[in-house]
Amino acid sequence: MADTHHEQLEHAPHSHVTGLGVYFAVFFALAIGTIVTWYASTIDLGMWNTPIALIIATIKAVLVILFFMHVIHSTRLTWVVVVASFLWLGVLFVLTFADYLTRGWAMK
Amino acid sequence: MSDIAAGNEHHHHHPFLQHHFEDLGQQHEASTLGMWMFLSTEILFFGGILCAYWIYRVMYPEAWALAAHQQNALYGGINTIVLIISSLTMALAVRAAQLGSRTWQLIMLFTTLIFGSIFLVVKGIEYSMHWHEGLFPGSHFTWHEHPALAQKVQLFMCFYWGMTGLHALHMVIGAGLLLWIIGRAWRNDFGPEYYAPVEIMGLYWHFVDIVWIFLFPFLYLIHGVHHG
Amino acid sequence: MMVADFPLWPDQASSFAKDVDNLYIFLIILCGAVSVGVFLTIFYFAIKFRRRPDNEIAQEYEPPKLLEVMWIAIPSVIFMGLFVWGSWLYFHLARVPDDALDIYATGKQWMWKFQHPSGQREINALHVPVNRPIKITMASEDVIHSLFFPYFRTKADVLPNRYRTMWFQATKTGRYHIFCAEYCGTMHSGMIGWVDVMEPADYQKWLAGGTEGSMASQGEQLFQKYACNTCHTNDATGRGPVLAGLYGKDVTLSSDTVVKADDNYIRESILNPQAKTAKGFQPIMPTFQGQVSEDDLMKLLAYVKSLASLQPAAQATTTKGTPQ
Amino acid sequence: MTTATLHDVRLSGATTSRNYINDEYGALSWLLTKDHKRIAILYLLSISVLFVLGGFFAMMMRIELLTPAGDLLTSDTYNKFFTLHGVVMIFFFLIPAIPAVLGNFLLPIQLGAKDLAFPKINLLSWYLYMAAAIIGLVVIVTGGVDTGWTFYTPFSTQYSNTHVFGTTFAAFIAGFSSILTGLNFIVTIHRMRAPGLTWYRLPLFVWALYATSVVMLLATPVLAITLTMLMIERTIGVGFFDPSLGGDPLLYQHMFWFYSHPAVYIMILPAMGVASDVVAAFTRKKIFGYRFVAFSSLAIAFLGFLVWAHHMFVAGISVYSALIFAFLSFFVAVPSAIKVFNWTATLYRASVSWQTPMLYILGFIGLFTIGGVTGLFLASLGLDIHVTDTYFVVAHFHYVMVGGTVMAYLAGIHYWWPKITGRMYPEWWARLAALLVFVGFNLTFFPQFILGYLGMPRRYHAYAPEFQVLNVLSTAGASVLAVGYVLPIIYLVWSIWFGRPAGPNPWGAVGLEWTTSSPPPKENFHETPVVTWDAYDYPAMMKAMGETQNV
Repeated sequence: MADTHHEQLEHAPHSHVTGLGVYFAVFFALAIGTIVTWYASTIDLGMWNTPIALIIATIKAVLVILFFMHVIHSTRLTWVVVVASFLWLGVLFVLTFADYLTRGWAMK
Repeated sequence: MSDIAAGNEHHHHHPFLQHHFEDLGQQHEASTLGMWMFLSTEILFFGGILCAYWIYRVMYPEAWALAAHQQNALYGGINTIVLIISSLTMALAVRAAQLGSRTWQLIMLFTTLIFGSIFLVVKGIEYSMHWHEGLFPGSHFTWHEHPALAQKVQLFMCFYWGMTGLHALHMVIGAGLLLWIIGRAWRNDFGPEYYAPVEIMGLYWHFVDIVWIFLFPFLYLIHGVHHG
Repeated sequence: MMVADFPLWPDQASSFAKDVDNLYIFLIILCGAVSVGVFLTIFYFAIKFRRRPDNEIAQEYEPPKLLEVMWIAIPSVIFMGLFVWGSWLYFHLARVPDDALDIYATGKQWMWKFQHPSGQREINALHVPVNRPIKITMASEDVIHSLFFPYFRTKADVLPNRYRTMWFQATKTGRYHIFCAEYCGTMHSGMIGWVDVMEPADYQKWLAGGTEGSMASQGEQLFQKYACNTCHTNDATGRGPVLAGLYGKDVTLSSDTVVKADDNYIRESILNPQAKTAKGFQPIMPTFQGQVSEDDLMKLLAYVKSLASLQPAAQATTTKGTPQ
Repeated sequence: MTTATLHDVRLSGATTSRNYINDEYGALSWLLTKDHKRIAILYLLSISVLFVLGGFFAMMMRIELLTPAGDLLTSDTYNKFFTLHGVVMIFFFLIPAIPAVLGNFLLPIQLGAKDLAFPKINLLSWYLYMAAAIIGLVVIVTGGVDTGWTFYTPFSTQYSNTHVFGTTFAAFIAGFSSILTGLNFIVTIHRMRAPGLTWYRLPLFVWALYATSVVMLLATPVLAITLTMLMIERTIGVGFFDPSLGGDPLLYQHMFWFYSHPAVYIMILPAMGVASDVVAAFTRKKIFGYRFVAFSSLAIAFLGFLVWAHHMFVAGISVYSALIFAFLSFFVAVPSAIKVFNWTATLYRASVSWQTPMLYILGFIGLFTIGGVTGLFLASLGLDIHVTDTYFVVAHFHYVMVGGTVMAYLAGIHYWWPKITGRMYPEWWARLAALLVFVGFNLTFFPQFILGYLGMPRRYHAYAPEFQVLNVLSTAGASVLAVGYVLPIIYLVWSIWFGRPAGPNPWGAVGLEWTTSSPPPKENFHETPVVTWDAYDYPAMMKAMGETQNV
């Protein structure tokens, strides 16, 4: 009976061992990102200060998720879980802001 | 029909294979998937307070910039680097488990714990400074620099303490889990066949790191202080 | 049992009531028809196809798949219609007519306080003229309340941190319920009152009753009491912006953004003046948070509003003197 | 091929006397169990106690409302009772009821698995539930809470003098329990299905539990953080939603409803799953439009997240965002309508049995339909202004949650009772109870629609005299309903000792749970089943039964 099951799942965890180089490269990218974030906050970039801080933070998070958390080698289901979480978070942000950003609009 | 007992015994049993799983592959898949599900709840947990933070940040940009300016970006920056290092060592600990090296697992897990503790110590120093400066919200809150924005600075400080506090709480829990994992690694529980607990520990630790990656610019580095 | 005391339908006492009732009746007919249709179908099938010895197992029968498409598409179209209808009503209610009579309301645990521009104040009672749009500007002194006029088919939550407005036009004289519809603590169910809808002449007569002067004039007294007039002078020489002709106009802030000087702007500028400082002025005004009650705030607002029709005094006509 | 497998499994299941109940003895063997079936029983016992408690609060409120004056209870007591009724019923009954009892018991069996993916976590979620319930009980005993189950600020943070912290903390812990259940279910459904059990062969109850779990997982953490922020604000006296710091009480409402509206779907989705399984079993027919019904659950789970601010149309949100939320609210009704129409169509040319579970589900479809269409009234913006915060809303959500969820829960309890206990309940008494529940329910809640349109606000301790007749009707209905709820408790307990032994498949239903013995053995099946048939494949099963008789 269990033989049929083996067709669906492999016997041992499919362990993809990431190389040391990748880990260190990611680490340096994160460190540089931190320094750039700090530096960017000290200079006046007009309206771009906030977006740049957000973009760098997002890139750093994506690096950690993909490499340190091995999502890049994970099943499609893991991808779905990760993407869905951020999608739902997006729903919370977008619809809440939909209220706050339109409160000032005048009724014509 | 085959013998009923045969279904349970016709492949070798790893000591950590639980009875209701068919094999370690299924068990590993289930536990990492479970951890990812847990992390998605964590994303929405921190996401909720971040959403509130951003609503007010858009409403009160000057107060937010002014309040973030009160934070010690040097401590925040050092802590960011400390956490990134601990994330690296955590990832290397998982790798050591995958490769079956008990020595490297222990070294890396222990380093992770040390850096996690450094983070908490630095955070504690900051907390103590803010406490003495009167920057804890409530009846003892004191703020003279820009009285008109005092209320909103206090609102910011609610977020500062709330968000970093929840993050620090996660760090403390993580450190506790690390101790447990170190114990198991000491007993040489993990190897190429079975390393799911180390992997899950890693997922948690990296997640906590990611939270800080966002908190650092949000709480310490807001550009745009206009000193009137 | 008194049948007379057993209403099944609330009076229609406002211009809005009929519109709301029409949608309500339409929905009852539509939803009633659909629900009854579903019930009868289920009942009919459940009896006709009941289990019998020759019917131990269902026949293998697949109804046409077109059904699925139909019962997705048809409700969707109906829903769009309902959405448009409901939204039209909502917009109608959100858009306050320009000629509306101003009334100010404050909710506090557990009473409603109303102020008329001419200075009359009432608690848990409100007198309004019939056939005239009434605009209520309201705030709460403590928790969230909700001002509910069931016979006018309208309500709005009353918030502690900003002004909200609602309006109605009563169409029938009489005495109607006022309820608090947002749970607010111990005496929530006692936070009720009556609105008296009167003929305009009667209303005028009622207004003529004793008062301490109009809200605007009381506001003017407060304006002097709090020494606002020290800086907000009639001409451009003061340290604060001229208030004459300000209300309803656009104001450029020191951050170069433009906001409208509406009720909430005035309120915030009193309670938290440096949040939105007008361009060209120093952020020196002290806060009045905790010093001015909601009632007094409304009087000050009424005063500022009363200045809306005035023109600011020309700049060069007065000597640049010291503020008084 | 199909029939042979089914045939074999049926036989192998029928031949044991050892089961999960008599496998081990002693209180500890229950309190430390990791068996999903025993944990389901623990949940069944605990939620039943809390249901009775919540019902007590409801009954006291209904008695108080017999007269317009507030004469039986003081207003503070009344306020505490409606708050506790809401808190207990929502967090401690409706949310865990179907998933944690029926889902826990049946999900692994319907999947052909030995247990949930994480048995220890499953036990942990029951302990968390109990911890939350005990904190809740301590709150009740030491004075209660009076904020309403919605805990709106600034009332809850700055004005209430009751145990807000304890109650929100209890809800927070209960949320943890619910998250862990949802997580366990999703992983189990993904990773523990029996060989051959593909997604489209799953019973619709499993689909519904899957959708429910997604909502539990993604909505509950936002409640957790919201309540955490509320607790912090209440503790230190200032905080996130505090108007005096520039905070916005409406932000609390946004965050609260981001959870609490989807929470409605946590309550109703599993009920819909029960309805699908019961309709199939008592019509001996495949559910019409299986895939539509399956995906409508997922559609509800997703759309349910996009509509929360329809609770706030008069609260002061922007007119434009109200439009967005109203528009989306109408469309969350579409997948629910799909389900109702598909259940109805399934009855066509079916073999309808009028046994108790089916009676409850017929009632469920009717009451849920009324609950659903009155939701359209509330989604219509201009009309919502009048009826929101009145008894119209109270009636609407009781039609959905009591007429819907509780009816389906009772249907499921009766349907699976023979499987859970190995005994049949007394059919005649059960039909009587189902009838009483249906009649009592309608008498209780239908008058409240009229009351609401007349303008009677919610949460009113005393009310205007002209509302009395309808309130008396409602209270009369509530007493009928109470009898209808007490009856099953009595005869179900009775049946554990005196009921007729049920046998593995008393209904002649298909599904893996009916292939194993009643009660099931400790690991559910004596060997891992292999599934080669579709969900609700009655013709195949009947053929197999015919062959059994021929042997």
